[in-house]
Amino acid sequence: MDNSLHTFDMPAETDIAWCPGCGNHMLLKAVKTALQNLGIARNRLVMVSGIGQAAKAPQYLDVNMFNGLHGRSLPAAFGIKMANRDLVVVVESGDGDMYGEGGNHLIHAIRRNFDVTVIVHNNMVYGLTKGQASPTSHRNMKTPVQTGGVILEPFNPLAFAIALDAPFVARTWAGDVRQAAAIISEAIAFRGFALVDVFQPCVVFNKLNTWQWFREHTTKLPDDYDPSDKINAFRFALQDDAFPLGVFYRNDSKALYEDLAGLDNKPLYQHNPPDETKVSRMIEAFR
Amino acid sequence: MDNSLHTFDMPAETDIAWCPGCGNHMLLKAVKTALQNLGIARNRLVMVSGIGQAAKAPQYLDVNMFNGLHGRSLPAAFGIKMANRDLVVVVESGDGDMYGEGGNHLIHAIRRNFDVTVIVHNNMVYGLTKGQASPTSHRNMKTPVQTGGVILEPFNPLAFAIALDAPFVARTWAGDVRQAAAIISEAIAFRGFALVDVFQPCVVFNKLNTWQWFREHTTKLPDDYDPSDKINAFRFALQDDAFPLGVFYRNDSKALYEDLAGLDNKPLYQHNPPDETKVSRMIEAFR
Amino acid sequence: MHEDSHDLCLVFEGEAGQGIQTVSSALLPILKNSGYQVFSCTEYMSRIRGGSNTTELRITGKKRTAYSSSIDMLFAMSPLALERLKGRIDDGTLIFADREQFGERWGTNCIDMPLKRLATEAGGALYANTVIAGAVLCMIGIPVERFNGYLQEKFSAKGESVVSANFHAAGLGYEFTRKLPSGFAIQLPVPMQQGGEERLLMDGNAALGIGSVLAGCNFISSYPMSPGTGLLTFLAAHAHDYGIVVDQAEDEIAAINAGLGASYAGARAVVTTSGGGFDLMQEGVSLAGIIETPIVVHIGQRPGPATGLPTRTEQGELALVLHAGHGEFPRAVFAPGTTAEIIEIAQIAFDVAETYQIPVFLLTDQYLLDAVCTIESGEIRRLPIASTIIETTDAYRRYEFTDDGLSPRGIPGFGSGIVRVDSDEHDESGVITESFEMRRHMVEKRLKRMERLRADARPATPIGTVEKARTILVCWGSNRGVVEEALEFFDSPDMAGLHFSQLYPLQPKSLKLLENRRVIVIENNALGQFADLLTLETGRKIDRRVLKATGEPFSVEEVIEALEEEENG
Amino acid sequence: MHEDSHDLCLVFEGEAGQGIQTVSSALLPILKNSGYQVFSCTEYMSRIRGGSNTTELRITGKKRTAYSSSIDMLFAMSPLALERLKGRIDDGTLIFADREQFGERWGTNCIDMPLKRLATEAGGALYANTVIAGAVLCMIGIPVERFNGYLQEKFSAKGESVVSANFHAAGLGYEFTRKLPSGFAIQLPVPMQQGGEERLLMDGNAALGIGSVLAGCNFISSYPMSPGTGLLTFLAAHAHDYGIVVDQAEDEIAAINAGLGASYAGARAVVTTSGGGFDLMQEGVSLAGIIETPIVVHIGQRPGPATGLPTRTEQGELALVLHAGHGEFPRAVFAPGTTAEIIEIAQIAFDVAETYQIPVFLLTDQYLLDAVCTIESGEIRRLPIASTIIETTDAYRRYEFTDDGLSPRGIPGFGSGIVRVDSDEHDESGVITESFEMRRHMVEKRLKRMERLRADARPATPIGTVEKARTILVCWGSNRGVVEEALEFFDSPDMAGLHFSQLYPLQPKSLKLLENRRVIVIENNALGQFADLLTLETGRKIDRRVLKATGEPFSVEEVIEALEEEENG
Ligand SMILES: Cc1ncc(C[n+]2csc(CCOP(=O)(O)OP(=O)(O)O)c2C)c(N)n1
Ligand SMILES: Cc1ncc(C[n+]2csc(CCOP(=O)(O)OP(=O)(O)O)c2C)c(N)n1
Ligand code: SF4
Ligand code: SF4
Ligand SMILES: [Mg+2]
Ligand SMILES: [Mg+2]
Repeated sequence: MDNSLHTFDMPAETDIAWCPGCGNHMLLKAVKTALQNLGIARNRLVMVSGIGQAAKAPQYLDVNMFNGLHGRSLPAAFGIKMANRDLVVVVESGDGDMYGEGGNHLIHAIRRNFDVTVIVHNNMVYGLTKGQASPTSHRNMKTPVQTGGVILEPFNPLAFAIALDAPFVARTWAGDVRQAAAIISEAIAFRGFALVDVFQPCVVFNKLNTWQWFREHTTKLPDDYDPSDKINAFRFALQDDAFPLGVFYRNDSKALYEDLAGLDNKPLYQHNPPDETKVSRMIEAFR
Repeated sequence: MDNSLHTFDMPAETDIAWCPGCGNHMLLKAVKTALQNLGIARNRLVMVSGIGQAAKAPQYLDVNMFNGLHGRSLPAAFGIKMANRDLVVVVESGDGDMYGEGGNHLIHAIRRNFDVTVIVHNNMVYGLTKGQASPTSHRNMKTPVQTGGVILEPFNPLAFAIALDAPFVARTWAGDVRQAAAIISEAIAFRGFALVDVFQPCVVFNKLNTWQWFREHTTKLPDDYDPSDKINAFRFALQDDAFPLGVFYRNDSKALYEDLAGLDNKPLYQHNPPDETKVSRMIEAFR
Repeated sequence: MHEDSHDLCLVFEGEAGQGIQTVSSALLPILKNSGYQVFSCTEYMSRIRGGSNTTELRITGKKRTAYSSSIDMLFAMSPLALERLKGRIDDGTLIFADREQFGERWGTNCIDMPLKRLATEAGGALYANTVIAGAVLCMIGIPVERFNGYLQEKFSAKGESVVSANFHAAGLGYEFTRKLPSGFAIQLPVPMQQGGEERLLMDGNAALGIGSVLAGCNFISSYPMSPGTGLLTFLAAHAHDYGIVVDQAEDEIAAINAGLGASYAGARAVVTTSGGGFDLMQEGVSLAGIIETPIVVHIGQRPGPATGLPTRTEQGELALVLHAGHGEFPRAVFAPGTTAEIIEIAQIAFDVAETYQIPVFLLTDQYLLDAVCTIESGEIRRLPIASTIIETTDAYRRYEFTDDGLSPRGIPGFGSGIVRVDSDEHDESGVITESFEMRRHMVEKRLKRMERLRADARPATPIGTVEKARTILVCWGSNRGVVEEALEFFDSPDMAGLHFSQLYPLQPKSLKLLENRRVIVIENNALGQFADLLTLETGRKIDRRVLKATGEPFSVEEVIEALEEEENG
Repeated sequence: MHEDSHDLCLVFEGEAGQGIQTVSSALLPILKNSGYQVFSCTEYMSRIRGGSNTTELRITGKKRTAYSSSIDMLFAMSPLALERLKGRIDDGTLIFADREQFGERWGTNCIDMPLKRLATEAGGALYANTVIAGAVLCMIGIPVERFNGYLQEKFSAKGESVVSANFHAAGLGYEFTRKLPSGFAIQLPVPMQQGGEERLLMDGNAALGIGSVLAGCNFISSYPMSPGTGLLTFLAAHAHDYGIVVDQAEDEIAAINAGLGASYAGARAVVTTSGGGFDLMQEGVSLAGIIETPIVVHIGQRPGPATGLPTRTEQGELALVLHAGHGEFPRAVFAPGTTAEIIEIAQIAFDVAETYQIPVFLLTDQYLLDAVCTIESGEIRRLPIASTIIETTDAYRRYEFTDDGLSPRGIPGFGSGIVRVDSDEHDESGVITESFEMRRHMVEKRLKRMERLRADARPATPIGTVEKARTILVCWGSNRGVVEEALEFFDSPDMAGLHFSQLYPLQPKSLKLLENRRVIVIENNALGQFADLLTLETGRKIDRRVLKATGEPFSVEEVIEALEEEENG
């Protein structure tokens, strides 16, 4: 199989467990398009995910997959990258998975700045577990647990990532597959930690943030927007009357973890058994 | 015992496990002073902590104490406050405890905005476990694990908290007990989530950020500083040539979780057993 | 089971989102009010739309609370139905389905029911489930009018047109069925009885919620995870009425630590989760162990490892909870077997946690939580609530040594004393210590509580005449229903059953009953975890383990088969 | 022990930060090079400065690796010493201390050593430990000159003045002691031997690190936690030389998930922690179970529950690891008993993880990790490294069914195939499934690997002549040394020992050895966790449990006492 000309399509009979009308279908298309555009060899790509509707995405791409635990995609992705920096590592996750259960890993994965792309399907709800509030749920949304409506302000992933100095922070939405594909391509091509938060309608459990709502409440970043200005990026990230879409922040000069750590280009599986002379020297030190 | 005129001193024979010269001693003094100033009744106060040198602080105050798990002080504090909102809840924690192991809880405790004060003894190192890097360790610090020196940029708790819309964000340091006591008093008196990051020299394991270093690398916020301006607070939080001390951000109008959630004034332990009529009604619904 | 004329087993199959659950929800109260005993259980895929789910509805004269695999009538809405259910379909199964959809897979026992057409006629595809309900009523001889009240009540909020479309749909289903050749007609098992109105219809989730409310539970912090979420939503729905603090935590670690904080400050706290979430709680369990703070942990079991089969059933976490949390400390484990027992055991769980100041585990599973059955109001027992909280004095010490290891439980803010709890080894006042001597005493103190805990353990429930039986079929948790029914069917004085609803510590008297008998343990896992526990506690080997770990519950038929194997060799 | 003239036991006591560790570090190589066998173990408080810590140093003719409680010579630097050690001091104990500090607590066997004055004379308080070392050399008859080489090497970097101050300090200590009344003089146990230079001095942490390096370990992600941190720092120190990726994770959950990610991608991965941190890893363990990905988990045990006694020792996590992680899947548990065995077992642990594609647990404890002893270079075995990684083809399926349940292990990027692993139940190609049939096969496949794993389990090590003994003293992990020494001392053909370094699965042949004997299990916990495991695996009760959970290791004396009780009743 020529792995570099791959469409990433699963066999036709693959049963896609997402609901009809769900934003995830569009997002899957955007991801496939981005991967095809970039011409990444199938066997060099690893899709990593946690658990949730969003996190099923790698199941629908014909690539290497690590579908791990709810909330834990980032540490797994980190381990994979460290074991073989030649692999292209892309994480797909939900807002609950990444900003709820996985919050601590997000903080520290951003700090590490290893080369990974994190696509968060942000439907502002826990889809797979049937409609409880997620960290990004908006005020007053009623759910079976938040019976009186959500009382917390939504978590702002962009402001958060910018504060943590993530070098690539973007937002797009499932209603614009072209933009989404373009931003995801850019994110994957970016060397370093890239966060792409994607607004994604959940047609079953989120009756507040519908396709229509997203169309009405999103806007573009200004034409003359300068993504290298961090304070300004922070300011735009706080904007919540109309949510801007696009690349909020981009810093191409942040050092990569792999480089700072002096990570070998040779994957770990190719390492030879420890050298006898070195071993003797190590042991001799205890004489 | 008249609980309101309490000095919070432990019996004289109490063995304080901190090293001589450690910043924690000063910080303990600052906390005691703040508590005395506020005249909080001893039995209404609960000190909550995780594990670490910093987290031993409640052991040296004669008050109610919940000395829980490493990294988990905030959820415990939240549970305590929810069970009895009449209690004054103060968390003392270390930089590893709060920003490392406890990172996810910090995100979500800030989002909840319940009435709690969080004092982080930030010595930029893991003290109790003997000197590994913490999230706030500075670049190039050598440790037994970071043998080539720390390669990550330090975590910035202030920028982080401001991005998460914490309504009270301050920094002080152990070298200025008066300022520290004043800021801690203000934080405890504040209604809502108050984060006080305190620079604290660790004289044993942190040879980089010494008493001297802190003196030289800290400054005051400008006299005309307006803590209500969030973008500006963010800007100052990013400043790292000289680290400003003071209250960076303060927002008195953010709604309190206890109020939004309609939390009863009556502590849970005073609740009566469920009312027979209500119970019958609940059960009848299944007829 | 189909051999039993007092028993009718209907199965509704369809995609997630097609509303098969609505069919049984509609039929259950009508059947109950008509005097029948009903039992219903569901199995569903981990998806929100599509796939193939089923709900089984058993209509019985005598009370049954067990899954039966053979099907009398199947109403199939998705094309996957026949393939997925082939193992459960036999000559006696009448299949209602839209012939168009099924094509070649059509068989002689299939009735071509033009569901799509009828639903469209009534007003749209979403009325298909009401059409089916109408058909069922006709098949079992209940006048369609009884349905109208239910439909009126349920849909009046949506407007008169929705109500009348539902009436219409029900009528169409009823009429369609009435016109079938008479050979198909099925009579209801026994004549209708009176008194159905007195009964309740309840699933395991509600029972667990009610039990918790009755126990005075006033704090829950949890993170959603199937099938543990039901308790969280039940308590959320009743939070206002009972002053329950409900917190959706950011993760399971937060959940249990919040629960312990609340409990320390005087709440009666519970957390709910499933195996994976529980793994994350274990350090918190260990904390509960050393700070001697009550907490009830509900684990709705589902097949593992890891994510496993999120919506399926298993009894795979017994060994886990027996040893959960590092270090050594006392605990108790409960696993109720029926809906009514859930209500009782939930109260006992809170009481034991409070009395012994320990973590208490309540094990259920997807099957038990989702199963609905009739229960008599009289079966709901309300136990007295004992609070062990005392008002402290200046001299208060949280871990005062006492004869039985139980220290009076003070909480902050109630009394003049101070209350210190510490995850480090500590002295009587809760202050950190490094004394080996104090350590020895504290280990002893903590473990000493096991003695009374064990002596007070709940005895196993005999099924049949245990004293005379040569073979004992031991079960725990949700297997009570199938074992009861299978033993009753089997009806041999040689065989009896023993159901454990407290798994740890085990009541010594109940263990005695196993002596000198052949012991078979049946459990819904692959290794025989309770069998292992029995070996450990009795020092004897278990003669046979009947195990299943496919993600499905045991059926009555399977248990009977296992019993037959006993007889044949 | 002090009755044994071939054996001298010195104890150095002082506050954290006073450098008592330096005393033993200085003496150990001199003694070793002089031909003695040495064993040293430490106990310390959870603090960085102050308190009272001790290091024991045993000088023996024959190799000993066991803690002895009786003390021949005590060098006490902190005022807490006499109080804390009173249980270990008897008439035979010679105590060196500064009289000023001890005041009333002075006794007849105390020698007033003006430590402060001598140290000040040499150059300052920090030379006190060198003064002590000088004194020790004199007491045991080793010329002080042998010390100078060590001091030169150690302190040359700090400048000539530091070196000469140390010479001075050593000389002062030596001289002080030389002038003591001759009655105090102590002879070294046996005449000096040759060959000491060939021996190594190593602690458990280093042994574990060396074993891991030999095993080809090339990835560690961990979060600091005593006493698990030593492996992390060892590998960090050697990362550059061996191309090991070392990651300090943000928490233990990240650590194990990173380890699994790395292992999935072809690394030989390990994580290290202690009980509390391990609790947080359990969901990851379960993930390893279902994705069949190798991982070695080292747990340095310490007393729990929760934070417990962070710097003390216990064997309290066996039951925990046996059942860690929800759901059912195979695993192996190892617990080496000596420094040399750690090196071997570490290699086996990686090999078993890799071969069977399972999580493997390596249990050690604070006592074993911190203990230093002489080992012969020949004792260090290097085992062959077998990688099970294959190059994939287009048709590759990660979970292909095979006879023994083991599927060929592909990794992403090596070969043309793709490698899918899924925490959900999956089919042979790793894709999520909801098929009950596939579930059944996968459960079977995963568990089938236990068969070979059990057959290949490492046999227990006999201590003495097991075949003829009527009583078997069973131990595991770090208790090997005390049991060996106690049995040797006791020297009865009726008694023998059996040390298990693989705890799960248990080698059936080793279990057979327990049949028809009186079995005593000794373990460093309160409940007898290994005794329970033996009951479970053999269906027999354990005759006696010798337990200790104070935070201290067993001493040889305690084990002898337990053996004597056997004889007397
Ligand atoms: C440890 C753990 N806790 C909880 C769950 C249950 N769970 C599965 S998915 C999910 C939330 C999914 O929400 P999100 O990440 O937003 O994804 P979505 O389904 O909305 O795409 C939860 C709580 C789990 N699988 N594991
Ligand atoms: C779950 C868990 N992981 C690790 C530890 C070990 N541990 C104790 S304190 C500590 C770090 C302390 O650092 P910090 O919070 O900065 O406090 P400091 O000692 O510097 O004041 C660690 C890693 C633990 N007790 N529990
Ligand atoms: S539940 Fe919501 S997020 Fe999940 S597949 Fe359906 S529409 Fe999409
Ligand atoms: S180790 Fe550092 S932080 Fe800890 S007490 Fe000593 S000086 Fe303070
Ligand atoms: Mg979501
Ligand atoms: Mg610190």
